[in-house]
Amino acid sequence: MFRVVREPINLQELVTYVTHPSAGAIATFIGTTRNNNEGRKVIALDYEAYPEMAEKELARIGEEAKRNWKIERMAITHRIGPVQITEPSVIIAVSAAHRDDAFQACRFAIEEIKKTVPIWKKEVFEGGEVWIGTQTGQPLAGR
Amino acid sequence: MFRVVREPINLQELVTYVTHPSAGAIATFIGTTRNNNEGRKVIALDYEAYPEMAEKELARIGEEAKRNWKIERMAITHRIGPVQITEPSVIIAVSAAHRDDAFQACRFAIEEIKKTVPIWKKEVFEGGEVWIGTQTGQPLAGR
Amino acid sequence: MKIKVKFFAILRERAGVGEVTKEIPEGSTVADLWQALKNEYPKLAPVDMRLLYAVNRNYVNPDHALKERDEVAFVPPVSGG
Amino acid sequence: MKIKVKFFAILRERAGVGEVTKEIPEGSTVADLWQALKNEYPKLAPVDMRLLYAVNRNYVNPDHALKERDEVAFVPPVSGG
Repeated sequence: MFRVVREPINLQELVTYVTHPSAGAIATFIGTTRNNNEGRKVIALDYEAYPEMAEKELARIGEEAKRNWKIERMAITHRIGPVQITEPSVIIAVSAAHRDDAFQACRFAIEEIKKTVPIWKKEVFEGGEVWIGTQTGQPLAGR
Repeated sequence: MFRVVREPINLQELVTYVTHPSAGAIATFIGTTRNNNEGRKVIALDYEAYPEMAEKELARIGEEAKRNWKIERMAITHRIGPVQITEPSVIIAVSAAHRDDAFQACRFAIEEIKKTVPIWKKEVFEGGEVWIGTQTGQPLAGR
Repeated sequence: MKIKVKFFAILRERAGVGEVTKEIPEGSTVADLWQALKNEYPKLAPVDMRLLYAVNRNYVNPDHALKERDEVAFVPPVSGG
Repeated sequence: MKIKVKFFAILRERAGVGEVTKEIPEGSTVADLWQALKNEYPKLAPVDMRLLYAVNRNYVNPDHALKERDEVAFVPPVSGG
């Protein structure tokens, strides 16, 4: 289940989707909007996507995770539009027989999302706004 | 929030508890009952705890995680009594400004739980039951 | 031939449009299309970021040859998550 | 002196009881208490696992000296998670 949505993401829905009788472990990652970034007071993040390609890339990450680790199921939902402080912008859930595979595949997914999936965040901060990752010569801010 | 409970664990409750305006990342781990273990067909796991000490040890793990990583909040709930296939026996949630701290602290917590927290699982399988970890000379089964 | 072009995020703002149909000569590559677009939308010209190129929702190299009705996206540095 | 003793999991099943109060001499250690309990509950005797000892909900070494009304737990290999 790999989706780009405009509405708030339902964590339990993703976890229910990956729940599996052969799985002893589920790892999840939730990215939330933080109230500060590089000294700026953040008001909200506003996400934009190339939705059709983003969902395709998310599914590709799922396939790659399945090849690299022994996992049962993966689900990723990325939200677009404005995401307020403390709200989730992305949730990843992965189930596996053993916890090591679940953790590693989950970590892999978020790292890949930040590298290849056509989604962009504009940071709205006190005093302005900026597309993260496109400041000239500046590396992408970590989260 | 470090608890040992008899009822099903509410994932969203833990995540809501660790949600924090300064956090950009929440990592969770959910341990679920798997339908098989070392070739045995598992029917359910039945957990027993020394509840007062277990909660104290869980809180100690939280303190140690706070010293080792830059995290905002941690919550751990371990369920005792019978836990059916696919049901969570333990849920850990950790929030942090950055994802690396959240992942590492979450992983640390589950490893520590399996080492030091006075909780025991009896595996009820087709054909018998066994206290995991106490089979003579046998190492503790991984999950 | 007709190509569907998509701009996102900072490029969408610079172009002032999210999607356009562009007529380009047969045999054009993604790099040729990008050059033509920069002539038409001068604000796209500053090369101040690493761009990726997608044709029909797959990443491609700039020398990728285009076909009639391809959907081409110019992808500024992604920052999802 | 009186000590509150707790058994869990496989030890509880072997002892046939989860909690007992045990009278032991002043100056006894955790190891002394364990020896006394093995005499009283012979099924506890087989040393087929690594035991941990907790006094008043903290792990201690077997030479830890006990005090009146201490709560002592014998902790078989844990397997939570």
